Amino acid sequence: MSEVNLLSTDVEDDLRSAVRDLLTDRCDPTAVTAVYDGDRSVVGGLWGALATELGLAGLLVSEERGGAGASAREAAVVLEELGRAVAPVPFLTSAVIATTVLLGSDSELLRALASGERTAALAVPLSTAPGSALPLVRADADGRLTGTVTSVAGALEAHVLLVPASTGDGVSVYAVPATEAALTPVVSLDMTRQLTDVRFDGATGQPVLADAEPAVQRALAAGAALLASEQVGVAQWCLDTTITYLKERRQFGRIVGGFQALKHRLADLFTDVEQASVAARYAAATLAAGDPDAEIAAAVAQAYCSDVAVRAAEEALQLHGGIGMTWEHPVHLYLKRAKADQIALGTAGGHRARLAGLVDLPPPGSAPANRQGDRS
Amino acid sequence: MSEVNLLSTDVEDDLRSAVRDLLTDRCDPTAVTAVYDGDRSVVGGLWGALATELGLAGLLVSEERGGAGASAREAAVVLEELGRAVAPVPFLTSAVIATTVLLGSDSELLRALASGERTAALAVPLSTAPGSALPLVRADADGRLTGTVTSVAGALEAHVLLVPASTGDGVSVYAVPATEAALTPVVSLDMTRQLTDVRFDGATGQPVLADAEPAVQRALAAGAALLASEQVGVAQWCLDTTITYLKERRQFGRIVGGFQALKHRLADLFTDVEQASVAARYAAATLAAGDPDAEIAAAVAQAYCSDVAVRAAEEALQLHGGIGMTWEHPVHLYLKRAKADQIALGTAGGHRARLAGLVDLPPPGSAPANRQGDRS
Amino acid sequence: MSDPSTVREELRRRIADFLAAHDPATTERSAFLRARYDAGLAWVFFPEGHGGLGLPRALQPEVDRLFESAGAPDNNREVNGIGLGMAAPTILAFGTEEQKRRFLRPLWTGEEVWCQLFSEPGAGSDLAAVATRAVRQGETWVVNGQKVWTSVAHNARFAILVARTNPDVPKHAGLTYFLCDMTDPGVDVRPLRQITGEAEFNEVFLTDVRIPDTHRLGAEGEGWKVATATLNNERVAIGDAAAPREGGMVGVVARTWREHPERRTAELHDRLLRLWVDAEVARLTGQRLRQKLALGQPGPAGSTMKLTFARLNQQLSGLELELLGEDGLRYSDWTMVRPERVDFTGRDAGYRYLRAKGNSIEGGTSEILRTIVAERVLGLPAEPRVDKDIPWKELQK
Amino acid sequence: MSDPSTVREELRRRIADFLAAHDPATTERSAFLRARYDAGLAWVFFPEGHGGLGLPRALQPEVDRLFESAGAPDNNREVNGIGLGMAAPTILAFGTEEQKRRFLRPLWTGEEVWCQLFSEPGAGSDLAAVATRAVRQGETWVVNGQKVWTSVAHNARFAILVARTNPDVPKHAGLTYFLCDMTDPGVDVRPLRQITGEAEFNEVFLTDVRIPDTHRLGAEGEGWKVATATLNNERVAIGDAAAPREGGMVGVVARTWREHPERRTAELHDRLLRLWVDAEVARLTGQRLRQKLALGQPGPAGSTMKLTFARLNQQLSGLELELLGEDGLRYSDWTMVRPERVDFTGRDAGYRYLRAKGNSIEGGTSEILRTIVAERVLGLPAEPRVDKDIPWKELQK
Repeated sequence: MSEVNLLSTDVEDDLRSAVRDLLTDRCDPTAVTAVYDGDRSVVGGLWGALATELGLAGLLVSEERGGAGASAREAAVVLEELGRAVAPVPFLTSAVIATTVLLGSDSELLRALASGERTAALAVPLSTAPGSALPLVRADADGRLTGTVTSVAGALEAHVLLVPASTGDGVSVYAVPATEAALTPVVSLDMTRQLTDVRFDGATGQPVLADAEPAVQRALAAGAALLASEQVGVAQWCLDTTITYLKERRQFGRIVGGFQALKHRLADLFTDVEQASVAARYAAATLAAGDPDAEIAAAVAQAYCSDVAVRAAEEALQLHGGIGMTWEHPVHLYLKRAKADQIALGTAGGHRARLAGLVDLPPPGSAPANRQGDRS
Repeated sequence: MSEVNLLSTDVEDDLRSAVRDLLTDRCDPTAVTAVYDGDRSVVGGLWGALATELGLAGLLVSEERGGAGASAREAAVVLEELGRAVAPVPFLTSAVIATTVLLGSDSELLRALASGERTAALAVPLSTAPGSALPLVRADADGRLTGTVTSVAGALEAHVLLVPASTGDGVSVYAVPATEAALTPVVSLDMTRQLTDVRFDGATGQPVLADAEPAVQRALAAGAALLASEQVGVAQWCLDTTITYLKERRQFGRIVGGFQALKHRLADLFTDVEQASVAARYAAATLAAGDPDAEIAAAVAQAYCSDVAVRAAEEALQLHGGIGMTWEHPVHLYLKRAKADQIALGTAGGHRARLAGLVDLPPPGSAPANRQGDRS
Repeated sequence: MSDPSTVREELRRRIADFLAAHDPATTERSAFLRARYDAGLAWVFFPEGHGGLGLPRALQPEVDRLFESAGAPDNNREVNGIGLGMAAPTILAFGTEEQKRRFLRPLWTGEEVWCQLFSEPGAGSDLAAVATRAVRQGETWVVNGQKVWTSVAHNARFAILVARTNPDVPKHAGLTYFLCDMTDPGVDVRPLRQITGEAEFNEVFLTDVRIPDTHRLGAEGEGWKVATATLNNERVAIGDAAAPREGGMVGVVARTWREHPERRTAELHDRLLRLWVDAEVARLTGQRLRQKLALGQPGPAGSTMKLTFARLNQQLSGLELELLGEDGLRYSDWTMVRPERVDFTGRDAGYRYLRAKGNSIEGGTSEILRTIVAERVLGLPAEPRVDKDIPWKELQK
Repeated sequence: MSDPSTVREELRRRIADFLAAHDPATTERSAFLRARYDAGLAWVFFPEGHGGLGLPRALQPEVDRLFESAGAPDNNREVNGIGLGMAAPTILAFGTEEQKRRFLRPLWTGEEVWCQLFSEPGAGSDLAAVATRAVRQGETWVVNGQKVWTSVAHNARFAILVARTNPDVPKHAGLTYFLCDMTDPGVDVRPLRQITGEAEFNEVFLTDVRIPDTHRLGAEGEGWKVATATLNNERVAIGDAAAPREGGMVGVVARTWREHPERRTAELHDRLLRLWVDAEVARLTGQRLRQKLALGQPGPAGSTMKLTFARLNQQLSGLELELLGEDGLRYSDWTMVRPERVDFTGRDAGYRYLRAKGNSIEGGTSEILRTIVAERVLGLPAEPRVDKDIPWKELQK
């Protein structure tokens, strides 16, 4: 637990501006709303621009392997901006989670991901928390996979699925072309990160990593740590937009933002969003530094930020009044993202329970349970 | 779960007025505050007046046995008023809990309690929740008791202690003159219900009830159900007093009660206090009627009312500002009572956990645990 | 006044006689309902001649039960809630004899469904800010403006409408209340899609809609008073029957909990128990309110119950999604459809979560309700008003 | 400006030289402190001649660490917090050369302790409402009034005081700021007992207290401006050192949790974890604030941190009592005593619970802080003010 830098560096500020500018241009709320009606035309071009024009696909990949050689700090900045725009792009699923799975491998696929030429998704349900059991498909001796994985995020945008599979000799990750799997798009609560049910009927995969459980768990942990930054972006948009609206809206002859009950709620929300941004930054900074506190930092960030994002979105809707309930106003996009993010990669309650073990605050009755565990 | 009357009857309204008038006359906040400095002069006269002048000591005792033949509904009304005045009297401990222990016995002591001639206390810690294990002293064959019970409420005012003791042949309740026990007054968070540590060194007791566990549990359950009404009284005083204060206090040239953030908080508190009064009344009414829903009603009332009382007292202090932090203003008496009441007879969390079993909302992992239980 | 039990006895006899004369099994639906209205057995607390017998309101639930158990046709109550609950008592209180005769009977029978044209984009919580203009041309009013959040507008024959007839006086003084024919060619009803994907409500655009002066309800400039009466009726509209334990949203979540032991966590357990307790206490509060109303003692609980209901629905549905975990990430259908009614218990958890967000906005936001409780119940000072004495047209919008 | 690292180097050398010349082990306490002040090593960010060297504030923590690790005597910092944190910067900013020379040195050395006479029974959150009157008689002001919530008044030699010198102008315009000698015969300090049983604070009654005009700080009528500067210093007064994880109240409760496995419940577990997370996030927020301050970028987090700190202390101490169960019903001692300082971690849980209630009142209520955050940070409209332009004497009190 060293004192890490919790402020933005100049490089990070530049990256933030570049991403924000691009999203302002190419990620119009109307186009994002259209994905709910099946019009996903915004997705491809936007992701292409982010992945290759800005080079974000390879942010976490070393320069030797064709990436930008940046760290989790920069990925966090990107995710904050993507959250702020509820951008329907597979950055988290491909450039963070799938990429992290491959970082320790010698797979050539990593280079393709880094360049943005290809996009990948880890075939686990989006709700999978780090440290929990992975749903596994079976791989036979010829590398043919059989099984189903439900609610996979990023699969719709992926060329390649990274599939954790039991080989009889442990867990390996197989790279499977998306065309080899039966993909059933799921009507999702958050259509800006639409899920897919994935079925493998003897699909041929290429093994890219053996003894892969630690790598997959590391990827999920990185995903959870960085998801907090996306949640901060969602929360900040909600807060900023609500304040802007309440400074304009008049009722009873007064600026609605001048009603004290709302002022106090917004002050509290501001406090929480500010704090969430620190928690998320600390998680990213410790992850980037390989700090031993990274695991606690990630659990804290998830436990804190996912509820703040939901509350910010719920407050935004309420304080917009009727207009917030309409399809036309983008606040619902944020509410749906925030609520889905709360479940993604473990709920806040789940992360608190994990934290209990990390900081020696055991649950009731846990002492005997541990002793039983020692015996087995 | 029948439809019980949740409104006040005329008889109940009359009782309320009589108790309130007496408390207004004889239970001055300054005198109550003095008990914190060891001046308990207010206690004896006040309890005497309530117990005998108004006949409240025997409220729950049938007329044949010298009581008023009233029910838990009337006791609830009394407790609301006592809570509203943080009256330092042993009504709950003697006239409700100790009396209920004896209702099924043929002890002559009941008649003495009903007349107000004597006062009793059940020798268990105030924090004992209904359904939990009783701390037992040992009784030898001659009825001589040995052991210690800590944090007993009402013992200081009691002539007689009702002591659950293990006889080797189950649990019996012994009546022990207070003079036979070594009483050590405890500096208590709530000095208006001061606790006592009670030690028995071979004290001679008279057995008043054999196989007494059910009677003791019934008494604790009645105590918990009716404590909710005391908590409602505490909460109502806090709400009323705060509103009155905020209608007078000016800051920034405005009536402080006109600031919208406070108005909204008070509206929420009012809502909760209103609802608490219904929950407490339902618990009392079902207890009075022997309704099968009484146990659920008591758990609901405790789970709800004890937290509302604490919140009402905390809000009252906060909204009084600095004056609320002073010894001189009575709000601290209510805060201390509310917080102690939250722990008394089981915490809100404890009552929720008990409720889970009553309404089939089992905790995680409970199904396997039950199965193990079946095997043993 | 006669003895209450005699009144009740007499009423039961009347109903029995009516049912004997009009067998629900064989009488045509409309004929039955019209006859029931004419017999004064529609809303018995309305005056004679207008579907009632001038009896106490407390007798109505039994009347409805008796008709229902005899298999009598219902009067389209679910679709015509605004007509029955809000338009009818307002017409009764403020209408001319002619208006009562024309409108109440087909309203009650459900042959004419009503909607409410009150809210506007700029007049939500602040209803007195309506900008829809009605300009008098002889015996006709010409109305132009836009209304929102209008339920059943696409099925409605008439609407209650508040419009500004005089912009030169302060905002509350320049309003007039009308009964608007929704078949007028200037009325354009468009679905208003909500965050659930559906369009439960409508926007209504009024372009040169012509309303005869005979359809004005109350005097010119008296619209605020009449509208307030309408809205008070809305708040009184609490169900007559005792709610069962675990009714509504809490029951759905409790069922999910029971059916999915594998999804239970300690944290969700305590949150669920807290909400269960809150819901049970709210249920009992409703029960007490009904007991009070039966004695003619309306308490303040009506306003607070809506606050509690909204909070509970929102917290319960939010918890349910977390409890469902992976399944909570899935939704039923985003297709834009026009549902007949809100269905909290029959649809998926995601729908409940989203739809419940409206509970603290529709029919008075929770913020407005808290202010009302603080001012009218607790007697705290009113909000500073800057718009009371300024002519409407000079107000900053 | 010189290169920062050179400055730091030079400063370290100065301190080493000073310590070589004044061995803390052998130099008399007061002599050491006075010499340190005269060497400009007291508060190095103060100007030369007033205990400083005109260096950046960020260098002070290292100076203090170096002196402390050399075993130098401390300057009574715990008792004289108001003097050091609030009076000193205000005297520096608004004082005459004569005032700075007279007051700053004994203030810094701790030989003269200061207190603050601002709050009154009728002027808590609304400081500009102070009613204590100061009337000029030649070169002297005669002061009458009552102040409350004055800590260390019974040990203080001087006070900073705000009093009303002109009741005929609006409230903010009629105030003047004074330096009050607490040994004046008209000053009556009485303990103010709190809900904990103790008297940590005082009431101070001022009866014909005579203050020479040379002890006026700032111009007549400028008291509001000077007092605002003082209070801004209060809000900046955040510790310089990084707080450790589980520092303060959360550590106490975590320890209780660890030491009492038999008292754990699932409900308390999740509540504790939530508060642990909140406390950790607050700690990190403080860390970021310090990093910003070190770069000269004060952010809004100062105001919000006090809000969070108060809430956390209150919720944690409330939970602790529930966790303690029976033991939570017991208290240490109600005897009226006069503690030297607030001790949250060394005393019993009941004390913590009660004392923490003051955290959201003292030094600006949480309500006032929320309003400040909403207006100054978020830019939302100010509260309607009715007392800005009316002469003080005509205001309704």
